[in-house]
Amino acid sequence: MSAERSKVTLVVDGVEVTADDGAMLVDAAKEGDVEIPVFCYEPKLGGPVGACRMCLVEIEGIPKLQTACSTPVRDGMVVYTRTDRVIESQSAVVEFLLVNHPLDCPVCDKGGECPLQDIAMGWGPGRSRMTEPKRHFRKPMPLSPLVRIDRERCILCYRCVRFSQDVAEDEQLQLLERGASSHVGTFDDHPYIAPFHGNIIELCPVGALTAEAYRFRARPWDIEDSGSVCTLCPSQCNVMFTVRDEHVQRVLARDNDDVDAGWLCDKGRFGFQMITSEERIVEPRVGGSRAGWEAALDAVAERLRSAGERTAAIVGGQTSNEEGYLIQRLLRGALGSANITSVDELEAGLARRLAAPELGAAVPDLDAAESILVVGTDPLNSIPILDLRIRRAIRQGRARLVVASERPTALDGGAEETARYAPGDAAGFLAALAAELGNRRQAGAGTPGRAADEVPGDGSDWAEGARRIAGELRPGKTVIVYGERLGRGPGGDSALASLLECARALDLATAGAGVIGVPEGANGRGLREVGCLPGAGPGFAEAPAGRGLDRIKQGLLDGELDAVVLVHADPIRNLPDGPGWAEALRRARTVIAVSAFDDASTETADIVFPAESYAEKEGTVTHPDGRLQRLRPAVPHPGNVHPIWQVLAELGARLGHETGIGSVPEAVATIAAEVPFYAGITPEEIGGRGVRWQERPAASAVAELAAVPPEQRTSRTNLDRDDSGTLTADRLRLGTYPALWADEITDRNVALRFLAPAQTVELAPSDGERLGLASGDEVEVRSNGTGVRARVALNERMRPGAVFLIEATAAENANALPAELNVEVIKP
Amino acid sequence: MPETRVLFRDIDAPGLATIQGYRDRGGYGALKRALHELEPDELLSSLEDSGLRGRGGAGFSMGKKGSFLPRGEMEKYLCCNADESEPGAFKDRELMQKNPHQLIEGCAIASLAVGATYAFVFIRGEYWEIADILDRAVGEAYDAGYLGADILDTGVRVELIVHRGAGAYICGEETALLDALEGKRGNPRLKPPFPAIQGLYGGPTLINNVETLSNVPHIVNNGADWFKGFGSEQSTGTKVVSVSGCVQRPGNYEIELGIPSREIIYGLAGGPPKGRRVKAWFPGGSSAPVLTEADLDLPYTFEDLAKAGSMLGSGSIIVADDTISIPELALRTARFYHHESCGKCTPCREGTNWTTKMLDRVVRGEATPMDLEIIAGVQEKIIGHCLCVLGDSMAMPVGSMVAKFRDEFEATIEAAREAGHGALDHSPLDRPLTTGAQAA
Amino acid sequence: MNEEFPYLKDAEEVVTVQRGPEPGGAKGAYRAFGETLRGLRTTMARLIEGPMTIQYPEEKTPVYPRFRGRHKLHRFEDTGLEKCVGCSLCAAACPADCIRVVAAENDPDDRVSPGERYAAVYEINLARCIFCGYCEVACPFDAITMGHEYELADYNRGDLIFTKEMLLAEPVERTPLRREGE
Amino acid sequence: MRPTDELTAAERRELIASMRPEDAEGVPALGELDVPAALREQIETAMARYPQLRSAAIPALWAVQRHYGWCTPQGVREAAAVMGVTPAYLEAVATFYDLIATSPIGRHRILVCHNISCWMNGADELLGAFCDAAGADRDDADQHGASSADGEFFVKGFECLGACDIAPMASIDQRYYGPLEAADAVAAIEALRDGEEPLSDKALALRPAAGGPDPSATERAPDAEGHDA
Repeated sequence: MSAERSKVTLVVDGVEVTADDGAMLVDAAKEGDVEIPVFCYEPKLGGPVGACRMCLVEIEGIPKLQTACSTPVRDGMVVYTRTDRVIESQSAVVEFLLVNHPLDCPVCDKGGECPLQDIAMGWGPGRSRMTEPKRHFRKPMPLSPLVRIDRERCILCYRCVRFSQDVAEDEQLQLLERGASSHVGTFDDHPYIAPFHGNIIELCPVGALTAEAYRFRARPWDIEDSGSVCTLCPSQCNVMFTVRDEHVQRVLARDNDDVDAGWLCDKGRFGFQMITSEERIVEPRVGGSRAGWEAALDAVAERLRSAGERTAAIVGGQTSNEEGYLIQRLLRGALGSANITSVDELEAGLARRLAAPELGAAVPDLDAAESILVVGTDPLNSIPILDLRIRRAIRQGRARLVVASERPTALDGGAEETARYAPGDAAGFLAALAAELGNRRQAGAGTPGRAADEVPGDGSDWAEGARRIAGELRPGKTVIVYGERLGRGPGGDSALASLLECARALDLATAGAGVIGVPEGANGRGLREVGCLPGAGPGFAEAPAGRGLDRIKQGLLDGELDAVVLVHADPIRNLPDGPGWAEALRRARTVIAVSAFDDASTETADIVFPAESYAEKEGTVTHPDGRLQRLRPAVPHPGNVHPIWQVLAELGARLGHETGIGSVPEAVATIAAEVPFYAGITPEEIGGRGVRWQERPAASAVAELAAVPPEQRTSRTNLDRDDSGTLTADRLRLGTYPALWADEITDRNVALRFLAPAQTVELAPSDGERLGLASGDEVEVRSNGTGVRARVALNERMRPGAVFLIEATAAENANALPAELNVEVIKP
Repeated sequence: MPETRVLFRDIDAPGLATIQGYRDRGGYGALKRALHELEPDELLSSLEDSGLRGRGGAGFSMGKKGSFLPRGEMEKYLCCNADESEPGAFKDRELMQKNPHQLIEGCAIASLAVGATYAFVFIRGEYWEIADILDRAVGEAYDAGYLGADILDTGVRVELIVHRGAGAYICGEETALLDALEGKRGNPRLKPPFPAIQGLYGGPTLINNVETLSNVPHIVNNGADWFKGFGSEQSTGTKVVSVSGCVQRPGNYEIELGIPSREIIYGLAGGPPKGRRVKAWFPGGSSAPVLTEADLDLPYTFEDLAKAGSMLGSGSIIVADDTISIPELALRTARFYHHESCGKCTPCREGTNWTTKMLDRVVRGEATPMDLEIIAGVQEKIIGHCLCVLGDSMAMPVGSMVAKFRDEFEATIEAAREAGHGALDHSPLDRPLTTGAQAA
Repeated sequence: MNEEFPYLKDAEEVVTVQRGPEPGGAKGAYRAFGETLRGLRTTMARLIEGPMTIQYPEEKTPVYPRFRGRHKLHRFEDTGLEKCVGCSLCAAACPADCIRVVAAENDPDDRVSPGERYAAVYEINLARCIFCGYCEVACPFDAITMGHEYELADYNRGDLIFTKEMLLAEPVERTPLRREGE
Repeated sequence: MRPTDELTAAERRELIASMRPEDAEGVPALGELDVPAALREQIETAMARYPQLRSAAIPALWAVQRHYGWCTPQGVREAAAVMGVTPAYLEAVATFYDLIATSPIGRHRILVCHNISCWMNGADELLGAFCDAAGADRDDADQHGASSADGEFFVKGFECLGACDIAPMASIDQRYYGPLEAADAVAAIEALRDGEEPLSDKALALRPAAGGPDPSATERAPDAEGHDA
């Protein structure tokens, strides 16, 4: 956290105002309740541009009027915002802005919430002397399938263009032409499609950029705003639902600099249509036919009672802490089963150590870090908002970024160094990095490490990358953003243990430094902390060892398990070895699914409960950096949907395990009582902005966790297999990755469907050449007799010998391939 | 009164544009002197002492501007503004065309003075053939060791790059020039920070006009006092004045500042064709408020013209004689700025557009005298409200024309209305703007 | 000294009232019954005139021009397009919150209103409406006006929610006729 | 086209349906474009000259224009690939500047200055003469420039070209000529048609300084001695 800024005192319109030193006048004036109108000023976009000229004010001692948006305050400054000169300049600017504005407010979507309307009413001359014809553009044109552009309304404030240029850095949206013919556009009329482009709608101070989905849906006086948290991905951005007639019509960002810095990705912004989808499951089903709640609950209770400890549960990322807590309690308490896990399962000891409060970095720590290491994840795909955050940190010139990953990431361009290891080799690479960092620490900074000999595997390859990466990392001032999927698979534990060693070698247990794990599920961290982890109960308490994902699958296949409960989880689509899961679920005696939509897994389910959508849910979730956030219901439940916590509590009661939980606050209180580091937390304390448990006094309760002695590096590495660090030319090793738009959210939202990617196989150009493949070729990726069809994309930043497929696509899912590293790419 | 040629000395001598011709006349002596005999600070202070004021339009002391650059290790830059685009100005063109080495030497010395390793000459794209000349001369200078990584074996590095613009008047504005040089759209930047502190690529940058930099070798050679011997007390040195419009001998004349304006227009440039009189004249390019025949006896200095409510600017005189319609002149002036406005800030973008449309109506006879009020009012609303001076550059001359020639405006409106041809022909400006997006 | 009123000291305090001569005979009778007769004349005159009752609902009195009755939505006479663009300003202005507008986008090939937007749903709950006329004032396109229709009673609350089609159409004859024997 | 032309619902649906995520123009991959070697070399040379590569944007656009005659979308895309920026970025730069053409133009570029000084000296007539001679539309030429039907000429009324001393003047294929008369326009067009150097007697390069070749007053300049020494 930065130090308190010093204060200065100035006089605005005769009122003495105290403001932060270096603050811009327009912000400082607010302290004195003086509003200075602005259009182009938006601190989220970076420095001021002074283009709209709306904020001109008079400053004593300066003959010319100055733009308040770009003038930093000084002590003793005397400012006037309502003198005749200033009023004249304001009315002049408004008059000029309206010269070419169509003034079609009644048909404009922005009408009623339009800064131009407000400022024209508040500061404008009230009439226009303009009698000439206005400029005309064809209108309103789709800028993308999600955004419409009406260039006639544009006042050329540059906000959208600056967003594209300076925030998302995609540089697709530009100002074209010059002077009075300037307009916002793209190259050669190509659509502007980028993961964050929806933000320009919210940035636009007029109705020039409007959302296709919200077009003419409501006026500000028709709607109610309801603040909550988006749980479509681990970013957990703070959102504001616009609700009309009990339907979510729009999602806006609810600025929370500690979480999202005021931005939303397009998935969060446009992914609300599924809430009102016709396809939603709105009634419980037993054996494929609709049933009442009583009948369904009875059926479930009966089956679970008979399955008893031979029950397992898999919890998906959209599950709230309360639901997670109750499902683990149902299993552990009512059924005596320890087989509870989430899609983000980690080995319990590692989970404990990774959750140590002093090791955890907060999202704002990225802003001040001197170096950032992104390892084993592509934030754009897995936690999009962090991608913007990291870009901003680099842009502001403080942080140096290094990326170590299997697959090229969207951040590579801004990275000082990138290291690419082969799919499945994360453990080896991290071990090399840990060794390198350890050596550097011992030798003192600056000495080149001599770790090569000690590194297992083919050291030359990993060690070189590790050396480059390590050279950029600043001890004590680094934030590591790692993908928790590093912990998957045979070498997973070893990879995370090495990561912990890296953190130790870098002294990351200090303020402003640390690690942020990127889970697969939106609430991956929270679910672990409330006990959805085999081998650890709420608060990582010691608990009887249970089965993890792989062993649950195996147990179902072997008949050792009878029942499985899937909460917001679709293992067939989303987990590796989808066919294995399909078989396992088919063989299971009882499958109980809680899901909002029908999917491959609910098809196998005997009993299906309708799930709430995130806009209907009440409860808490935990951000990957430990921030507890509140979900508040914005719309009522459709049809016969009941809150899942209620269903779970009721089930527990029917199975003879009374929880005493009758409301969400009671559930929160129960969790707070059981999880030591959540102690005393209440929904009120969490409030609208959330609270990081690491920053609460109760966090000391986990000091113990951190003190757990480092475990021996587990022997379960992949190194005992014949794959070593170097890839040979004749073998291709398969990696899979979660693409941003390859999930059920994209499929369920009509507006987003066009983004769903077709399966693509990425190859290094050298491999493509060797195999005679060019970009766009249709091929089959085969492994052990199973194949996935895909289109070839050659990527220069790929590591030779590796191929990548997208996970969880609607068709030709990479998860349909058996868990096998080596594949063939064949032209059919 | 005759010319006083310093920059223009031997201007048409054959071979002056070659390095040999330039050296034969003592060229690059100043650079040697600056390298071997003077410290950068001495160079700067002698420039400051000479009273050399920027010849690009603003008239700010060059030495002082140079002294604003922070000292230190950071990369510094020199930009020579050769984006001469103001209607009426063409002096830099002739200087570069006929004596390119004088400029190159000036750039090299100025780079030494401020410690810049990169010097850029930003030349407007229309001056393609001039840029070719300059490129050739730069090549010669590199070959002769006056530029490069190790100039004249002193270990000092000065690189000079001729950067051709692509046609935008606004790039003559110093911060817009920097954006254009950085490969962006040439939009002016917000000041502060001033280029001297944070300019090209974020580094301290000295920006000077071609004529200013061409003066530098002479000052180094002859000293500040010699330079002060020319001109008036506050406007020292000689000045190349471009005279054009309704005069018999249009062209560049190098004069000492302080001579009466009439001397320039009538004496040097020959005045308007026989039988005509001067009706209005721009004393400093099209952005200067116009003066009338009554102002012809003003001494041609920065300060006297400022007192008369106009400015010397780049030193470009445009003369309009009594055959010229002032409303049409105003329209041409406004149309230029309308075309050249970058569109970044509101008052300039909309104001120039609106003014042009209104003046167009005046000329077509579709206006009423009340529209003149609006035209005048709009100019007032532009002045002082823009990001850079382009908006003011239209508002000041147009405003001055409406103020000083109001009768003529009214008469034009009346005459056109009586002739009844007003409403018939449509202005091409009414046409909707077409864009790529519309074609889809 | 006043002779008539000796107790009054000063004659100036006396106001002398000039009266005519006392009437008698026919004049006296007229004085006694004149007004009554005049009243009777009026009565008699009405007697022969026939009944004055306005046979509402068969007959109606005209209302004042600025009477605010049931709302009307308007179309452009030349194009037949609806004037309403669905801007919802009426709903914003409505103090009784009785107007609901749901807008939609026009298809230029099949226009409902000029411009981009039209009202897909336009409902006024007349059971709630207080006939203040603010909607009329708020409308930027003069698309809604208050008409002179005031017969709005109905048997069902739900029937008092007027849809766009009803508001666009001329008011229906809603005169409830008595059935035989009522 | 109606001024505020709108799309019908069907057209709009069609347009939206035609937008694919892969149509968004990010930084083009160099490997997937067949950039002409000469063009690539020119752009890379320009990139190497500057301390920061983006400074090469205008030189790159000039190079594209030289290569293709105007900045074709394909050319801009190629330049973007070489420079590692988005084509939209280059398009934004290209459309800002008057001399970079983003739509097809005639082979010979004739810019006729019609700003104040030239206008006073008959630029409008000169522009008309060029248009007539080349067969270009006069009104368009005055506004955005007009090309002749045969694609040989592009005539444009230009704001000040910085040669008021030779008013009225024109820039023909990047060279200045003036002062010109209507007859010169015809001669110039003919010469260009024949593949000859136009108006060689009126080239700016030949023009001496206004004050005459023999300056009468240099005595007071002591640097004369310095130079002579």
